[in-house]
Formats: sequence, C-alpha cells, structure tokens
Amino acid sequence: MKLVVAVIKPHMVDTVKDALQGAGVHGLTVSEANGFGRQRGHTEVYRGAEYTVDLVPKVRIEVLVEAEEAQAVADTLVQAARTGKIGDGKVWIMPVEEVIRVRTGERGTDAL
Amino acid sequence: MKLVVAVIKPHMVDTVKDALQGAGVHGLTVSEANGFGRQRGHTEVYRGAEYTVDLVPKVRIEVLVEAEEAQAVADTLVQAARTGKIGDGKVWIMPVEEVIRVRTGERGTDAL
Amino acid sequence: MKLVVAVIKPHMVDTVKDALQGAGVHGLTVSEANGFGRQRGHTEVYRGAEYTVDLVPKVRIEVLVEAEEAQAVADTLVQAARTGKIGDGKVWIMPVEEVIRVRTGERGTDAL
Amino acid sequence: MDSGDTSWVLASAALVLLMTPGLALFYGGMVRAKSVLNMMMMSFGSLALVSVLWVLYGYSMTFGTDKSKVIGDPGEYLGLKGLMDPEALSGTIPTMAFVAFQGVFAVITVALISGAIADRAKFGTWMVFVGIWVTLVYFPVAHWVWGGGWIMKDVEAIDFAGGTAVHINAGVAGLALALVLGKRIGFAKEPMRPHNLPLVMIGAGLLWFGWFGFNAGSAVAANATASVAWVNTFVATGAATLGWLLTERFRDGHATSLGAASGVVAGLVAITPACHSVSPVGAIALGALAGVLCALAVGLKYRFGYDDSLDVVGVHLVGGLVGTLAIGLLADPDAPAGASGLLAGGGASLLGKQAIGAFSVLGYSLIVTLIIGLVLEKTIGFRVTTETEVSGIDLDVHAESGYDLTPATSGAFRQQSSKAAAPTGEGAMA
Amino acid sequence: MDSGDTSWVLASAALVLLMTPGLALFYGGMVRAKSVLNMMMMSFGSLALVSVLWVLYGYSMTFGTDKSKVIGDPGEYLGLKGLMDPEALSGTIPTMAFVAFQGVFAVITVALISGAIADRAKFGTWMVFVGIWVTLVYFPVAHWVWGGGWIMKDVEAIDFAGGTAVHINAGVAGLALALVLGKRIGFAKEPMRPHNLPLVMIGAGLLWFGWFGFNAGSAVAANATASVAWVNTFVATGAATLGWLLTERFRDGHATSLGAASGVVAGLVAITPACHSVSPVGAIALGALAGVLCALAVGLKYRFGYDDSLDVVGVHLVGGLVGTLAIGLLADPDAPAGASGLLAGGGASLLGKQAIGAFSVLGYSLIVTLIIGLVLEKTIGFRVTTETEVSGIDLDVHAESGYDLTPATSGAFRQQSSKAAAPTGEGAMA
Amino acid sequence: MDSGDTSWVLASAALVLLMTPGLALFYGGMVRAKSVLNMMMMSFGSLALVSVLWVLYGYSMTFGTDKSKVIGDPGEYLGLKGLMDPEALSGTIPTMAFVAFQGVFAVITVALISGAIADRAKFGTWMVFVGIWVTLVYFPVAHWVWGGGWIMKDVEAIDFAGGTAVHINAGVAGLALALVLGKRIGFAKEPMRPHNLPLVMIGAGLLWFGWFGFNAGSAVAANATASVAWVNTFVATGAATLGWLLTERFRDGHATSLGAASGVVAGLVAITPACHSVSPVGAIALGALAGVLCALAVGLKYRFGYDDSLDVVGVHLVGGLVGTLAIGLLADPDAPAGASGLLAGGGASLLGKQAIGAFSVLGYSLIVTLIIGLVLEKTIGFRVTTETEVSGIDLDVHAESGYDLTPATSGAFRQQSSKAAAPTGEGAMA
Ligand SMILES: Nc1ncnc2c1ncn2[C@@H]1O[C@H](COP(=O)(O)OP(=O)(O)O)[C@@H](O)[C@H]1O
Ligand SMILES: Nc1ncnc2c1ncn2[C@@H]1O[C@H](COP(=O)(O)OP(=O)(O)O)[C@@H](O)[C@H]1O
Ligand SMILES: Nc1ncnc2c1ncn2[C@@H]1O[C@H](COP(=O)(O)OP(=O)(O)O)[C@@H](O)[C@H]1O
Repeated sequence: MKLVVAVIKPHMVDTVKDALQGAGVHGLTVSEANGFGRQRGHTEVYRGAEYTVDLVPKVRIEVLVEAEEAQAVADTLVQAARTGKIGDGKVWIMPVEEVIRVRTGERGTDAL
Repeated sequence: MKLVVAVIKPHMVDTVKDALQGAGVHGLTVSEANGFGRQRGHTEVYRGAEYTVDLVPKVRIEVLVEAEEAQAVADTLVQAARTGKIGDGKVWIMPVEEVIRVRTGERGTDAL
Repeated sequence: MKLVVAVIKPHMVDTVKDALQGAGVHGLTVSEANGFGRQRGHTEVYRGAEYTVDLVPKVRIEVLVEAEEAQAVADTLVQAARTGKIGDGKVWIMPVEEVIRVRTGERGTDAL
Repeated sequence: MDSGDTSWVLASAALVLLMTPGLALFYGGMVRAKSVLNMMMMSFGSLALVSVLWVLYGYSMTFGTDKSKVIGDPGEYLGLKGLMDPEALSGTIPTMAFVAFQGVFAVITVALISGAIADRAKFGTWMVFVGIWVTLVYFPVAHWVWGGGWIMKDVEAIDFAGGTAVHINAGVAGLALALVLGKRIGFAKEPMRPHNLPLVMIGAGLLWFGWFGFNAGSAVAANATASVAWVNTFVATGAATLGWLLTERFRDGHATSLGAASGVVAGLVAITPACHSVSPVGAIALGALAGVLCALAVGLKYRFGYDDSLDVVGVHLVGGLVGTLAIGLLADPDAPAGASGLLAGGGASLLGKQAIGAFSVLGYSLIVTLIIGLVLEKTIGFRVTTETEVSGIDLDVHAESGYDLTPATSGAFRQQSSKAAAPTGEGAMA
Repeated sequence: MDSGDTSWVLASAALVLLMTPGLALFYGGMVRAKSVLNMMMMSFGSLALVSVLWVLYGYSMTFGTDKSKVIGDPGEYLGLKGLMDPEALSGTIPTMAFVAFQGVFAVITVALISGAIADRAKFGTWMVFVGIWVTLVYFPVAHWVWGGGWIMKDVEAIDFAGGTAVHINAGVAGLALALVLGKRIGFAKEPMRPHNLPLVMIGAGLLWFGWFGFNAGSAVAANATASVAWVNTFVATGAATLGWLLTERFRDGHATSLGAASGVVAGLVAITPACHSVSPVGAIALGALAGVLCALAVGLKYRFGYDDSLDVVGVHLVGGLVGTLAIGLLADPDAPAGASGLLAGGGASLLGKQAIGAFSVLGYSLIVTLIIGLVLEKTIGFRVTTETEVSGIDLDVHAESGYDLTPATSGAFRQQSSKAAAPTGEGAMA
Repeated sequence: MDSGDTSWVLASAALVLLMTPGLALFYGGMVRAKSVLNMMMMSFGSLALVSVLWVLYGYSMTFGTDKSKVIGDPGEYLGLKGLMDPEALSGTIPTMAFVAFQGVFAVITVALISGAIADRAKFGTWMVFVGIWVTLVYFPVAHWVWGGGWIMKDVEAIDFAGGTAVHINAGVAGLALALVLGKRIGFAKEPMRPHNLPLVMIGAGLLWFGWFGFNAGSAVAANATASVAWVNTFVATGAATLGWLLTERFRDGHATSLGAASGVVAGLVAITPACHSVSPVGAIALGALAGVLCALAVGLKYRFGYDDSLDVVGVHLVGGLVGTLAIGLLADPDAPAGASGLLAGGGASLLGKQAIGAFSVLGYSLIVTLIIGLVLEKTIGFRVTTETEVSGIDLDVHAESGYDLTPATSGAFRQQSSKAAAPTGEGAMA
C-alpha cells in the first residue's frame, strides 16, 4: 500500500479528480492548505502601505493505492494538475503498512 | 513509531476521541477534510436545476503511537468510528522515523 | 527523501517559517488543525454553565527534505517553535519514496 | 387625521417589521453553524403566515367589536373589509395604519417563541403551530390587553407596548414548547456556543433600532408620550446592558459580547410595558434590575433541565415579568400614564393589577401552548430525527448549508453529474 | 407645506436608500465567496455615481417640464438650481424632499441589474454602463411613467411605485446584459450555490424594511393611501413567500431559505405597482401568484441557456410583469386608486393599458440595453478574463478577499517583506 | 407642538441610534478575526454607559441654562427632571424628543474613538474612559457648539450636525489614544487586513442610512432645511465615494471595497457640518474633495508612525476638518443657512470663524484626551498584555471567539468534562 499525496492549485482539483477516476481510483481525501514556495503571493498596496503576501491557497489530496499502482497514479496526478506555471505544486509517495475500511473492517487492497 | 491516520465521519469524532483515551492514547491531532468515495453526496434540486454533490465532509485524525501499539489503536479507531453505513472512512498506518516533543526536545516514546 | 511534519502553536508559524528559510528550506505547506493533548483548552463559564474545551487550534506544517537534512530541519523546527509551555506540539519525520514537481515533472531532489 | 401621527405610526410599523428579520439574525447567530438557516426560517415563516392570517381574520378577532370582553368579532373586518375607506380612522390616524402597526406585533410575538426550540423542530410542523398559536393564543390575548377585553377593561393593568401580550406570552409559550420537544442532544454537555457572534450583534442592533417603533410607536401618535417612551427605552436598555455585563464580570470573570447583546434585549423587553409609566430615572432602575435578573435567569434551565435553547424564558418571560410587575413599584405620576406605583405612594393596588394581568396570560398561554404542542407532536410530529439533529437540520430539512466560504469548495469542484432540470409542469410558464 | 407628509417622505427616502446596501448584501451572499466583494461593489458604485448624476441633470430630465411627452427639460433644474427655495413645493412637501425620494429610486433600479452579471463583469466597465444606462434608459422611462410622459398621460397605465419603471425595466436590462456577457464558466454544471445564506437573509430583511418606504412612500404623503399601500405590501409579501416555499416543497421536497428570501422579494416586486389599486385580499392573491410563478421562472434560465446569475429576470422581470398585469384583473374600486379590473367588472381596458405600458418599457429597455452592452463589450470590454473569473474576481479586480476567518492566517503570518508605502504624491497632505 | 416635526425627530433619533451598532459592524469587520468581538463591545459599551450618563446629567450639562458660555447648568435637568411635562417644548417638538435626538449623538461620538485603538485596549479601562471622556470633553464641547456656549454665540461658526463637535472631536481623541496606547504588535509589518469585508459593508450601509437622521434630523423639523440637508448628504457621499475609488484606482491600480466603504463614511463626515450651508453642486465638490483627501490621509499613519488602527484620524479628523473649513469657501447664500463663503463672494470671515471653531475643539480634545489616557494607562492600565494581543483579545478578555463555522468543531466534539454550573448566589432567583 502507498499513499500518494499531492499539493496542487485549488482550481485544478476537479480536473485531477476526473483524471484519477479515469485511472481507476475510487476514493480520495481532500483538504485545504496554504503553500509557501517559489510562487509568491501578490504584492499588495492597501490603504497606502505595501505588503507581500507569501502564502498561497493550495489543496492537499491524499490517495491510498496499491503499491504497484502508486507510480501510475502519481503520474496521472502530475499530468492532470499541470498548468506549467510556478506554484503547480508537488506530488509525493509514502509507504503505508496497513489500510482498514472502517465500515467493514476489511484490510489491505479490499479496503480501498 | 507509527502514525495512525483515520478519515472518518465528523459526528463520530467525539466517540473516537473517548475510545482512544480509553485505550491509553494521550494526544492526537484533528483536521477538516472532504472525502470522495462510494458515499456520494446528496443530489440536490436547487432553484429548478439538479446537481450531485460528491464531496462529503470528513474529519482527519492523526495519532502518533509506539510501533507495537499501532494495530491496537487502529482497531480501537475502527470500532469506535463504525456506523455501518457507506462513508465510514478509512484507517491506515504509516511508519515514522522520529518524533520530537517541541517543548522539551524529548525524542521517541518520551515525546508522545 | 523525508517528510518532516510539525504540529505547532498558530502564532509560532511565522518564526518557524523564517527559521526554516534561514536553514535553506525553500518550500513548505501549512494547514489548520486542532490538537488534543496535555494542554487543555480553557474552562468556560458561559451563561451560567461551565464547560471544558479540550481542542486547541494548531497549525500543521509539512516540509519535504532530502534524507540527510531531515534531522537538521526537524531540529530547526523544534528550536523555532518552542515557547516552553505545554502545548508546543510535536515534530516527526516520515519516509518518502518519491517526490515530483508538478510543473516540470522533475523528480527527487530536483523537485524540492 | 393627523399626518404627523400617521407618519410616525407608518414609520414605526416598518421599524417593528424589521424586528422579525432582526430576530432571525439574533437567533441565527446563536445556534451552531449547522442549524442557522432553520433558525432563521422559523422567523421568516412566521412573518409570511401571520401577515396573511392577520389580514384575513386576525385584526378582526383582536380589534373587532368586543364580544363578552373575550374576543373581537372575527367577521366584522374579515379580509379587512371596509377599512380602505379614507374615513376609517383609529384616533388620529387611518385605521389601515393601525392595522399595519398591530400586524407586525403579532408576527414578532410568534417568532420569539422559536428561540426555545432551536436545532430540532420540523419546519412544517412549526408552520402549522404558528397558524394555530397565533389564532388561539395571540389574537385573544392581544384583545384582552389592548382590544377592549377583560385585562384592559376590568383588571386595568398597564401594558403599554406588550410586556404581557408579547413577552410573557411568547416567553412562556417557549417554555411549553421546550418541554414538549425535549432537550437537544448534548444539552448541558456540549457548550453549543453561538457560531457567529457578529451575526448576533447585527440582530441585536436591528432589534434595538426597531424597538423604538415598538415602544414609542405604541403612543400611536408623535407626541410627548411617544417622546418619553423613546427616552425610557433608550436609557433602560443601557442600564440593563450594564447590569448584565457587570453580573457576568462579577460571576464569571468576563463580560461577553453575547451578554451585551442579551442585556440589550433584556432591557428592551423589561421597559416595553413600562415605558410611558416610569420616569427616566425609574427606567434606569428598572433596566438595571432586568439586566441582573435575566443574566441570572438564563442559568435556570440547567438547574431545572428544560432546554430553552436561546433563552426565551430567561430573557422574555423573566424580563417581561420584571417590567410588568415593576410598574407596580416604580410608576411615576408625572409620567404620561399618570399612575402611581408603590414607591410613589400609590399603594399596592397597581402592583396587584399588574400581577393579575401577567399571571393570567402566563397561565393561559402555558396551558394552551402545551396542548397545541402535544397534539402536534403526537400527530404529525414536532421533533426531527436524531440523525437529522446530529448531522444538522439545515442540510436535511432545507437542503442547504449556511456557509460555503472555503476557496476549495466554492466553485473549485465541478460536479460529477449534473443536469439542468426543467421546472416541473413543463409548460407552466409557456 | 405639511410637516407630517414631509416627515414621511424624508423617512421613506432614507428607507429606499437603505435598499441599495441591502441589495448589495442580498446579492453578495448569493454568489460564491470569491466574488462577494465585486458583487457588492456594483451596488455601492451605482449609489455613488447615480446620486451625482441625479443631482446634476437626472432630476431635471425626469421631472423637468415635459417635452413632447418624451423627456423632461434637462436644463431646467440643472444642478437642482432654484430648488433650495423654501417656497419650492411638490404637492404638500418641499421639492427637495421629492428630489431625495425619487433619487434613491434611480439608484436602486440600476443596482438591480447587476445581479444578472455576477462574477464576471469588469468593475470599470460596469461603472461606465451605470452612467450611460441611467441616462438613456432610466431617466426617460421614469419620465414616461411618472414625470408627465406618454405612459402616464396617454396610456394612463397604473404604476404606483415602479413595477414598470423599476422592475420590468431593470429585469429586462439584466437579461440583455446576461446575453451580452455570456454564461459564467461552469454555468448549469456546477451548483454555484450561495456562499453565505445568512448574508442573503440580512439583505432580504433590509430590502423588506426599506420597501415600505418604496411603496407606502410613493403616496408622497402620510395618509390613507400610504396606509393601504403599507398593508398591501405587508400581506402580498407574506403570501408570495408562502407561495414560493410551497412550490419548492412540492417540486423539490424542501423549502429552502434562499426560497424564502426570494419569495419575499418576489412579493415585494409584484405588489409594487399595485399597492394602491388592489384590496388586501387582492394583495394576497397577487402575492401568492407571484410567489409561485417566480419560483418556476427562476428555472427558465437553464431551459433557455441565459445565465441570469442571481435571477433578476426570474424575480424582477417576471414579478414586475405579474404585478403590473394583475392590476388589470384585480384592481378594486374601493382601493385608493379607484380603478376597476376585469374581476371587479371593469372590463379589459385597464388590462390593456397595463400591458401596453409594461411591454413598451420592456421592449425599449431590452433594445437600448443590448446596444449599450454590446458597444461596451466591443470597445473597452465588459467581461473579465477566464483566469480572473476562475481564480476569483475579488482578488484580481479589487485586490481583496471577502473573508479571512481562520486563526492561522489572521495575524499569524508576518509578511516576508513589507514596507510602509508613502502615499503617492509625497507632499500631497503636507 | 408640531406632530410632523416630532415624527421626524423621533425617527431621526432612532436612525442615529442605529449608527452605533452600525459602527460596531463597520469597525468589527475591519479588525482581524481574533478581535472582532472586542471591537464591537467598545461600541455597545459606549451605548450602554453614555445613555445612562446622558439622562443623569449629560443633557443638563449640554443644554441646561448656559453658565459663562462654558457649560450648561448640570443640576437643572438632573435625571431629566421636569421634562416629562407635556408642555416642555424645544421649538416645535417635545423636549423629550430633543433629549432623545441629542443623546444618541453623544453615544456615537464616543464610540467613534474606539477605532483608533483596535485589538489592544482593556475593555474595563475603555468603559472608564468612556465615562470620563464624555463628561469632560463631549458634554462641554457640545455645549459650546450647540448649547449656547462660546463657539455658537461668540465665534458663530457653522456646525450643522457635528463636524466639529462630533468628528473633529472624536478624530483627534482617537489620535491621542493611539499615541497613549502605542502601536499594535506587527503594525506596518503585517497587513492586518479586514477579516470580514461583507461585515464592513453592512456596517457602512447602516451608517449611511442612519446618517440621514443625523444630518437631516438636525433641522429638528420636517421642513425645507431638512430636505436640503438630505439631498446634500446623499450627493456628497456619492461624490466622496467616487473620489476615494478613483484615488485608489490611480494610485494602487485597484478600487477596493474597503475604499468604497471608507469613501462613503468620509463623504458623510465631511458634509455633516455643511449640509444646510452649501448647494447640491457645492456638496458634490465638497464630497469629492473629502474623498480624495481622506484616501490620501489614511496613509499618513505609516509616515508618522502612529497606529490609528481603523483610520479614525484619516477619516473623521481629516474629513471633519475638510467639511468644516470648506463651508468657509463653499457656503451658498441660497442654502438654508444663508451664509456666503469665499467663493460666493462672502470674503474670508466665515472661513476664519470655521477655523477658530475647528482648531479650538481640536486642541482642547487632544490635550484633555491625552491626559485622561495617560492617567488611565499609568493607574489601571489601558493596554492588554502582549500575549493577549497576539493570541487574540476576544478569547482572553471576553472568553469568546467570533466564529465557529466549521462542521467538525461545531457540535461534533462533546466536552471532556462539563457540568451545568448553578448561577452564583444559589437562591438568587428562588
Ligand atoms: N519542500 C516542500 N515541502 C512541502 N511542500 C512544498 C515544498 N516546496 C513546495 N511545496 C508546496 O508546493 C507548492 C508549490 O511550490 P512552488 O515552489 O511555489 O512552485 P513549483 O512547485 O511550481 O516550483 C508550494 O506552495 C507548497 O505548498
Ligand atoms: N483510496 C482512498 N484514498 C484516500 N481516501 C479514501 C480512499 N477511498 C476512500 N477514502 C476516504 O474514505 C471516505 C469513505 O469512503 P467511501 O468509499 O465513501 O466509504 P466506505 O469506506 O464506507 O466504503 C471517503 O469519503 C474518503 O475521504
Ligand atoms: N500522540 C499524538 N499524536 C498526534 N498528535 C499529538 C499527539 N500528542 C500530542 N499531539 C499534538 O501535539 C499537541 C501538543 O501536545 P500537548 O500534549 O498538549 O503538549 P506538549 O507536546 O507540550 O506536551 C497537541 O495539541 C496535539 O495536536
């Protein structure tokens, strides 16, 4: 089992979700995040003072997958989330030792 | 050290928290998430148009535990969070290499 | 590759971010969380009834780093986030098998 | 007809109308985020239904020719017939202006009750309750107090703007419904704190503003009585807010914003019956007393175990009683009412009248509301299912949620499947 | 001069003024969180610009001496010259009070249009549109209907408070702009639900309140006519809200809070032209009809594929037509207008007049608005870029976002680099 | 007594009362989420305390028989004694109506100051400050300007509705307190942007609405003067908003919604003293000037390093000065005041009077406020601890937080330990 995590631009979530479904992923979990990286937030002039905002809204996606599918899912994610502009985000893969479906208690692949 | 992660229904958090405390867990971290899976959101007819909302609110729980307790904690979590209906969520276990308590700098088991 | 995760007090985020930048970290992802631990929330007397609130706001920080830098980054984080009071939070390190930069498809260290 | 008086009554009627949306916000902010819409809908629903019933037969039941000091002739002004005649006057104003002003009183009284049953009432049953309650309780009680009924004619109790007819009446009806519906899941265990205090403050602000129409408008003229009522309403509210905040500060260590908002309302409630019978200094005393007592009274529900969710009992029933009875003590002969309370040497008779008026209405409203509530609960059901209550009444009952503020969920997700549904009855609009 | 009438008109003018901020909230709550500010700015911008144009030449174009029943003499009261004279009266009130009251009508009419083009209009272009539209469409149409123009003098259609001049006019202009700007990205695919329904309810409450100035104030006196208008406005709204909620309940299974708020507005719109010509029972019928029809009409945009984002067409155009035409059926000779509709045995002639008035304005406004919209779109551009629309117009166009409620982002992050910028034009304030 | 005038003054008093809750929202939306409640509490607290002091001795100090043109006789109307007499008139209205109208002016003036010390003032100390300041500064200054004192009698400066007595006075007091309390942690480093701009807009809308009572009500009659004041208030605000937005657009590239809301207030402030002495075209000029100058002035705090958090100085002090002095230039002899400014050929004498009035009050208020502030800071302390400020004043001082909107925290968590606490003083209610 692997966990594929992606931090991407908020407006790409829909495309990513469709792409993942197309690639046979049946579930995922999404949460809000803020990113700091090369992409800087906008510089603001607000009421006569200037500020740089350096945290930009991102969405964090987690997908549990079978080990052998992890690379493929990560690639799908990367394709779908790409706009080619700075701040597109990161995708990474982490090891998972056990997965359980709460409703049934099924474990491993059956739990996905 | 292991990290037990659970994505569950929001209104089960309280029960889960109590159950984990009963099982000797002294700390955990909770965050908001949205899930996509078999459980579909409701179909809405809103002002004369129909929509399917497919992201449903979930809560994400993270518990750092000693390696040998991970299975037990995961089982407790699964028991407590179960309603038997679709969308109950997932629990998974991930390896952790090091834990540090910020306040004291203690490491490993002492940091929990 | 490692993922350094920290759950810290919200008002320390800024200090932590500055410290990490000073230590050569170029990106991170931040999200909201609530923590349960030794630090209890306040006891409230509200309209004639008393309550204990036991979830306190925290911030969750994730930093992807090269394996050899993980300890140093974790230590920097611990230093910067410390106030010495209960509830300062935890820092932990997890293994990561692959990192991809969405924009370019670069992998591994280049993706950071 | 006096155009100045008419102008003030029309403006006052608009002010009182605003109190119901104001109440919707005040109550709406106090519940948890998952039931804010249901809470507001109970007020909006009252406004919608009561306005229609008022025009159809309510005005006539309340202000039609008195029958045995119990009720007005319901047929007399059915559908307000005859009242569009420009010669139809009530005092110095067109009767239609009086219809307007009194109509919004009926609306707000019913809406007040809803605070006692937050988070757990079926919306459809609530609407049925509104129609029955306003007919069996409000219209008769308003007739007794203002329309020529026995409290006005025989008891001669003073209720300038509705301490008895509105606040005691609604407050005890809230208690009755809270008993019928039972406690919310988690009552006295979870804090159930207001989800949006700025919304509570907006509501409190609008209530405050509108209440000047409620109280000073009850002079039904733009004159010295209205002016005294205005000033008394102003200062009693200030004193009550100070009283509530000091009570909190002393007891709990903190002055809260919910306390400020509640103190405002407690003061407004208490001065309502009394605003033309006490002096401004009397109004300060009355307000301060109401602020302190109501601040203590909102804790009673934990002691006695009824879930008066948003403190309708603690604020409206207790505040209404404080104001109504305090007239018996504080009434100042120099005030427009010209009555003397105990402290002004007028003896205890006024206090007695006030008590009879107050407790008669309290008893009647309690019993009738209990009966209505129980019948509805046993027949069509009044309380939602546990699941609906836990997951949130807004989503289940109204198919909506109050807020969608997060960037990721607002527009970022395109729906899996979606189609534009044609309005039912295809050709309806064609 | 009658001080009572003046008092009521000044109060009414303030009430109508409040409707524009109220509309800003009503509309603002309905869009997604990422465009709430832009939505509100369109209303605030109308208020700012139209008030100035009204004073400069708008009043004169509308109420100046009639030229060929088409337009008022724009030069007569340029900059309101001569109207500060205490002897300048309009009926029983100072002309300046009439200027005030009519001015806020112009403001709200323009602001109403903005609901049709939510989330996607350039703010600068909107402001240019406001100036052109109010000059070429609103001032002339208001002159025709109220200022001595052909609809008032020749057609003799009844439009007490603006069913034709305000609602049909703005509603169809909204349709025109929705066609010019095209659909939002995701229209009929994403739900695009209101991001803040309590905000919608606040707006609906303030609109409701203000509308009593709009309708009852249109008597331009505090008299029986104003009182009848008040009561009709009250009860038609209630009936419309019930009508809308029952339609939803029946069709979709749920009565929504957006439905309640929309029902309120639909009722207010429909009774606007009719509030002094129908009886209270007629007002109930009219309101209920409007509630049902508008609830169905808001679904039309999916059928015909125009993105009238916040239902300006479904509520204002349809509601305005319902109210304007229903006068032809329901007008009651006992009502202040003294006219008889078809059902009161007055024959079809009134209905004919109403239809001519309504459809003339509809046609004129549609065509002229389409032309203005297209010219602006082709020249300076009316619609924002796709990127701005997707990521949110607030941030791009106004450099702000509506909310920053989360603990971590509010104050927790000190900025990387920040410096206090001196105001441009260094010595400007010195 | 004239019922029409009374009606308008009572309505105006209610409108002005609403301004204080409106201000609470306007200010509350501008701070960060963690201090919204504290911000609102400062306004609600002013309303509570000042209303009581006004009735007790404030009215008498302000409008009691003049003593040496410095102060009214405080004993004369102690507790408003004698004023309930129906024969007690002020001009054409009952004196109690005048008491009401003037009382709400005192309230809002004090509340305005709080914007300068957002996020960091102890609530208890603020309340003490309110009581002292209104007594030592507001009551005397209002007496000088309106109650028969030296500015009214000797200087003869024009201040129709409070440019000097309210805005310059409160604005400079804000500056004094900002200096006493010092800068917020992070001032000029963090953006500290408004956490809830729709709330700011609600507040601005209610202020706008209420201000028509403030300005047009200051005629203390429903007549031509009130009507001119209404129109001037309307159009100056529009022009100021345009001025502010254009300044922003030109300087920063974006017209912001905070700019629109601020422009509205700047225009309202500036026209306040001038609304019966300039023509509508003069009001446009005055408004536009105020909009531009205030937009530039809000940047001054970064240049000079005082943390006037919500721009009380930039908007109220600067706007008040602009309006007060501009009368000297723009006063039009055809306007109700009948005075001629420099541009109308009246010479510089009026400008001189205006300057003397304005700067006298500015100096007096600055010095006395500095002294009060410093004494409070040194004795009971005025500023909260750094920890409270960083983690948020709402939680620490009021034991509340403004919002709890997330599904997981609203109701999902049952508390670890919780018990219903009995109200202190067990038998208090028994
Ligand atoms: N080392 C890191 N650890 C965790 N998250 C990171 C890291 N670097 C970048 N991110 C996340 O990825 C997002 C995009 O990174 P950024 O450097 O702005 O652009 P890009 O990935 O296109 O070079 C950031 O906003 C942040 O959320
Ligand atoms: N492959 C997955 N990766 C990550 N999260 C998942 C995955 N599948 C499901 N989830 C999470 O678990 C939740 C419940 O899954 P769902 O399929 O709806 O029900 P069940 O687990 O009862 O079969 C989802 O809402 C989602 O948050
Ligand atoms: N076992 C755990 N697993 C996950 N998160 C934890 C765990 N224990 C504590 N935390 C997180 O760390 C935070 C601080 O822990 P706490 O026990 O309150 O203080 P401290 O770390 O100073 O002893 C908690 O609020 C929670 O978010």
